Amino acid sequence: MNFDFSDDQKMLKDQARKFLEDKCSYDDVRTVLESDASHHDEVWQGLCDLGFTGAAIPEQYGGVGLGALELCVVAEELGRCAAPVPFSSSIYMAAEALKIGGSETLKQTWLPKLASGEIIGTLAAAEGPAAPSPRNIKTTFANGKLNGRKLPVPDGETASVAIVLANTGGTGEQAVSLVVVDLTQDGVTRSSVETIDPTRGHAEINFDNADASLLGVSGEGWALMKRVEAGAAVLVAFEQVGGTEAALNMAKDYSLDRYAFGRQIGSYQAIKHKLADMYVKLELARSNAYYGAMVLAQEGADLELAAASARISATEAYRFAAQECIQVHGGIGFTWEANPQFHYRRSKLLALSLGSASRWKNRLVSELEKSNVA
Amino acid sequence: MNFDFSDDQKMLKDQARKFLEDKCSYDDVRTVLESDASHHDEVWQGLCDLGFTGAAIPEQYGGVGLGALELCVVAEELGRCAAPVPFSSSIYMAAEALKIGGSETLKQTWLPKLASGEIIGTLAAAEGPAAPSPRNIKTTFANGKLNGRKLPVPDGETASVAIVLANTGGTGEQAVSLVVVDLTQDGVTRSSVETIDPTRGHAEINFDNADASLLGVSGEGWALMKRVEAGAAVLVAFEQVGGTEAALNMAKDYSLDRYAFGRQIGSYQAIKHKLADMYVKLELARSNAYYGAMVLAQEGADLELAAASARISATEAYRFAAQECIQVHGGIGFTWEANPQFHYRRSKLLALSLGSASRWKNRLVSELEKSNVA
Amino acid sequence: MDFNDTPEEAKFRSEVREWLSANARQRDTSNAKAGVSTKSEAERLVRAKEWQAKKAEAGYAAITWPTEYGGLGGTSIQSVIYSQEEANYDVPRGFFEIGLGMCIPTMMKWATPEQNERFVKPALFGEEVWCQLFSEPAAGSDVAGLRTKCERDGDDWIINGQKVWTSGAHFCDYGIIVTRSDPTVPKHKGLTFFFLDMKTPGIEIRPIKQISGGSGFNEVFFNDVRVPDSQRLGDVGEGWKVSLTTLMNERLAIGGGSGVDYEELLKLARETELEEGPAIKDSNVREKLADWYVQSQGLKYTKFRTLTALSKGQVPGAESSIGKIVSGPKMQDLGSFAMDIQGQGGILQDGDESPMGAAFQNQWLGAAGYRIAGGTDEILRNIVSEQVLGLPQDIRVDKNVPFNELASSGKK
Amino acid sequence: MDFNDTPEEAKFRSEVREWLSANARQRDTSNAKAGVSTKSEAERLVRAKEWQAKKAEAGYAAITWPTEYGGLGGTSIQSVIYSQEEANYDVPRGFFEIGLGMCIPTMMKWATPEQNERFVKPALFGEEVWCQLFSEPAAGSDVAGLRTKCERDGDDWIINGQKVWTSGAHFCDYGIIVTRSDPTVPKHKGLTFFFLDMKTPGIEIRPIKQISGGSGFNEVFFNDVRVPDSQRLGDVGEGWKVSLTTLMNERLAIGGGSGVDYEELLKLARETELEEGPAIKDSNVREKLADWYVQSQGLKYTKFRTLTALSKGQVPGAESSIGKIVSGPKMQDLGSFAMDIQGQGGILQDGDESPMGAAFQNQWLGAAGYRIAGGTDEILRNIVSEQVLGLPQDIRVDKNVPFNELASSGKK
Repeated sequence: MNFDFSDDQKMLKDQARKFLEDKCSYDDVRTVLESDASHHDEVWQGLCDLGFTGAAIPEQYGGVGLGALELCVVAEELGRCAAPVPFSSSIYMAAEALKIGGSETLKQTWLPKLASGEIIGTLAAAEGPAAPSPRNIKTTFANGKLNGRKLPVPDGETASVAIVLANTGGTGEQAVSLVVVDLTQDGVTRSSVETIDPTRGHAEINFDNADASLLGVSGEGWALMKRVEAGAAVLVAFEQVGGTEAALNMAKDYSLDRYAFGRQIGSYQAIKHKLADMYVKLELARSNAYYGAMVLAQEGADLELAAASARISATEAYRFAAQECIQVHGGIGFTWEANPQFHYRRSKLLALSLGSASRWKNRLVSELEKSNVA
Repeated sequence: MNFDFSDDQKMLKDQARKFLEDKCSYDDVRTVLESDASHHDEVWQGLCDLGFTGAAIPEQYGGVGLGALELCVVAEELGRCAAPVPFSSSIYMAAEALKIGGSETLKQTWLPKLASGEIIGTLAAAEGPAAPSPRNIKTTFANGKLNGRKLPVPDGETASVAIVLANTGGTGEQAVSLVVVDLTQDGVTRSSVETIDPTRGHAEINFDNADASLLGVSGEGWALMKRVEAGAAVLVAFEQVGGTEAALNMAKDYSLDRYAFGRQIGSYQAIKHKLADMYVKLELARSNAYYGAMVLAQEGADLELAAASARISATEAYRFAAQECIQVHGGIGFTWEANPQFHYRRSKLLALSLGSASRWKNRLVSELEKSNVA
Repeated sequence: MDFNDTPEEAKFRSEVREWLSANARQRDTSNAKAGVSTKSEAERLVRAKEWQAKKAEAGYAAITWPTEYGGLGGTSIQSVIYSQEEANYDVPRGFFEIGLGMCIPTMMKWATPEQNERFVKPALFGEEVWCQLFSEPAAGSDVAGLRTKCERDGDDWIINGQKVWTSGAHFCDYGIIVTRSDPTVPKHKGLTFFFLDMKTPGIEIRPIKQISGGSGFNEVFFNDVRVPDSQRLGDVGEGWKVSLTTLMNERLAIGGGSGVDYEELLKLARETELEEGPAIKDSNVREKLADWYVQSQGLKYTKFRTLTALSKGQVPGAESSIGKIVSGPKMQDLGSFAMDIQGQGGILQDGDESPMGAAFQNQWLGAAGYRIAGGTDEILRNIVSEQVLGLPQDIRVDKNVPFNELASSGKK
Repeated sequence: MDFNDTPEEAKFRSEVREWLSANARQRDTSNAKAGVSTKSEAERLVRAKEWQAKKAEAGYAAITWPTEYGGLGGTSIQSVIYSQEEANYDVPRGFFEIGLGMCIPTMMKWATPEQNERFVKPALFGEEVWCQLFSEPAAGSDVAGLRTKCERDGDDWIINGQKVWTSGAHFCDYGIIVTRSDPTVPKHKGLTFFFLDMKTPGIEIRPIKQISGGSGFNEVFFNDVRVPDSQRLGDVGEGWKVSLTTLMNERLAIGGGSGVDYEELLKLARETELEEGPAIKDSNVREKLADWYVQSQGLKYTKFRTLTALSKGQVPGAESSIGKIVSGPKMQDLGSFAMDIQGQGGILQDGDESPMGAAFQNQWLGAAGYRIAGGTDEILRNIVSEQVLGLPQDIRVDKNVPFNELASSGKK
């Protein structure tokens, strides 16, 4: 039984943690919150320089050639400090989509730049406040041209390339495809949009006869996107696990420091049991995330099931910990000057970034039905 | 604003309470639990003698001619002591169904005997462990003859008359009708079945060409049953409110009496907050039940919505209070000799007696959709 | 059992209606929840003062106060009836609740007749606005743990320290404050209470920005603020007793939860697509809708039970204590769930793009504070369990220990 | 990262497999959860003793014990591997866990070499069965609040009082017991510990019937039970210290939750009709299924993390403490929800009529006890918050007060 990360992977994790502790304190995150910046450029450059962006990209495409497990340990540390960087959109989404579905040409074109951090990538699926599905995608791709509107697109203002979910005219699930678009061309206009987590930039992007090219096979975009989402779900779960642990620790530290009625508030059962519940959810989430990581690294057949489990568990843990971290802080907890807000905002951002928990629960049970486990 | 029961109704309630405190202690309930009896005959006879069974039955059919509000106050007291009597099946279900849908002949035949308690009535819908619906009712009624199997039927062993949901050959919701069956005839065989609450008798009933007659119009049984269920939901909600208050008080008393680590356990926040939550649920349930009672008494148009609200709220309150009453008691709480089990069992029985909370939530939202409230 | 007024109530209600229709403009109910004023706070304050003067003139500004103080000598149910009717009109709100609900009642009980002569009517007529200065950075749920100190200096007291969460401090004329006069005795015994002019030199007011971006509250700093002994309320060291007068009125002054509720969620569910189809067809959405509907109705009819008690001249039962325990988490969960329905787009907090002007997103952010302000979920459960159910207080280690020997942050 | 054995582990596993296949019958996995023995307890005990002897002979009965006591001197992971493999075989279980897991380890630490010489091997070989006598009616979560008293009488002690929740007392040969020797000192300081012969005159054993109808536990009454001082473990007044040896082993001895889980719920949902159609198509059912699946998997992989630590020779982290907190409420809620799916028929508790032999109904009833036995949900959260997160203990009013002056029921 060897259900743990290797010593090398733990060293990588320590390296990420030390860098982020040094360069990405809550004060650093706050500078993004309080400015119009889409992300924290110095932190982002540092992560690129340390090779984290290229960690799971093969050496032939300019990466370090490590695997999913290495991305997982980095993700946990990014989540711990609510890092205001485009890591998830550029790496978990764009680079992974290209790795899985891209032609050799597409890989050669984009992966080296994504690996080095020279450019940022993203994936654009949503078209406003409703769940995207093959039934309702209005953005179209035909004759090499992309038309439509995507909103919200993570890091959409700063990204140079986007994978876009577009209608290509088939029926049912075959109605949609993924296409690759250079965002720096004329047919693309974009503007920043307000979200509940201003520490991560999001944009509205309009495509007006923009040049684009298919990623993978036409009409197989939905299946491909689900595969990309499954991998991203595992990686985001590690961010959520890191965030959960940070929120738990912040709440615990405060409960030991704060006195009411002559006692540390951490001595009251209402607080103690709340923190115990955070811990329980954290441990379940961590265990499910580990399994997701193992299956992702081994490209196991039950990735969909393992990813859904990791995501559902981690979303619930982070929701509860971030929300109740504010509650443990009392009045100071909901002030702008205090730090619990970072995790409250980020927890909800991550909970929705790949679609809601309900969506994933449905996906999970569909897998259970297939697996005929009963 | 006069959102309360009248002084007369409160006097009736006191009368019920005093009788039951005297005759229907937990020890009395236990005699039914530990015997094969279907109910507690002495308590039942007492309730009949005091006129409670006939309270809401018109004088012309041998009742007292009061209304739904009077039944509600009695129901709360029956629920408080988890009374082991066939009140709900005979009165909320059978008598009410006859009042609402019965022909003059049917009313003349059955209501006086139900009012006096000379006989017991019931309603038989379920056909085993699944939700009955017009799609799946297998019991048939044709040419005056009833065939099929009903399970579990409350008080099915001792009842003399049953309202039975049967397939009469229509399509969709029109597939089913309600019929009235004399259970003392040859074509009826019945046997007691084990349930989670042995303080209330349930039976399997088989109909083999039993004589029966339509209640109301053929093909309108589903609508009629839903109307009967709505009224019963309000009345059962009062039983649930009474049970919730009893479980809360039992838990509270124990928490004041029991010491751990030199303190009353009721001084620990884990217990205090649990009891506070019970109280909050109880008050919500009581308020929703009051509104249900008012609408039922006024035969208001939004009975379905009010009844669903009362039922959902009261089911949740009783579930939580009964379950956590055991938890507050610790070890002694799950012994046979202790009393918390009565409410644990009864809370689940009542939660399922008219179909699950999910079923009623669906009904509630269907009403909201109709009412176009948004 | 009905919702009807008694004949007396009906009469009072029609008088109120008549007066309101003659003096105010009816609210545009077609756009109920979106009706947020776009005017500046200063402009709204001017309007509010005018309206308050009009109300006071008519006797409706303090219906239950004795006539000698400018009240109507009326009943609690009359007060409720007035509020119900006023809610249908487009009138300014939100400036006088704390002053008239908490500060002036405290004055009426503890100030001299001359002081009340001077201060009650100007407050009632909206000429002077009052605030309450109790909470401190280290004294939230545990109000009596406050550290702002007062020291005697001749006929005056000198106040130093910091208060926090003071609503409206920046536009208030007067305030009531509780301070520590003696840190060497147990904490409830060393407090002294004053009222003061908010323009007194040495008072500095800074707004507190909340995570929602709004800032209805302030920090108030006291640097050698001089207050005459004549403005002391109650004896030296008896400030806690005076505070209790104020706090007993607090729960009446804090309203129930508002914001988006099941109606808006139902509307959203009808208009929004999940991956599998319309959200309103999804049984999980339906369960949640039903749960929140039932909670809302439960709270509504609980209020009706309270009103019934008032209508009968009784004191309402403890059932009124449950409102905030239910509505705080409900606001948060409902907002969060509505965002879930919107999928990835649920993160948008954009008045144009997000359904209902981002009302769900705003509520989700704001509810994190609503569960804390005016009593945390946890403190409210303590209150219910102790004051309603009669369970014992938690062990108190701070009752008989001199305040300056108590454990506290940085001093354990 | 993988689930594979190390080469050493694989070697040990294959040895175990070989031995098991030679000595036991494989379990019929086609009917896994329904495999409840129909034999009487006495018959099962005879079988269990035979199997225990066989296991002990092979060294597998106490893998981690030193060889001098009949163990294998093996590692914890070997012990786990043996259990994993044994779980595939149809062998008797449930008689020796407490004796070998808690009682004998206490003996090994505190009894004389001669006593261990006399008692350890017979226990290991299943010849003598042991029980643990700690809990009392007034001392549940607060074990040290026990009242059973012992009084010195020459070379003996006389024990009077009552113990409760004693598993297997009726078939045990020996027991360990903690008693109060001095009620005039604080409660942890006046305890004295013994082992005793369960056939000693004055001991009366009565089964406790649970609400589920079963009765695996007993009350044990002590009326002037005479125990020689030579059977005392630890010093007079040091009984709490000895108890801690036993209690530290308790959590290892208590297994995780079993019973019906998401697989059975999935099966039920596929086979059962709701009013609107098949339960498995209902998104609320799907949400619940997913939640419980995720919890089950989370616990499973948490165990794998623990095993990984054991495999590396490390001490497992605190993550193992969460099992019962999660599985207790899950058992109860899942049982309850499965009954809901069955509609009114969900009340049936009938082996023939109810799906899966009424397993959901039985679990719902039993779970009410599972959430209490071996540490309530609330005590387990205390343990996690104090021992894992390092939060302060609750205020203890009972630490420095003589036991007979403590507040208790009927004496406040």
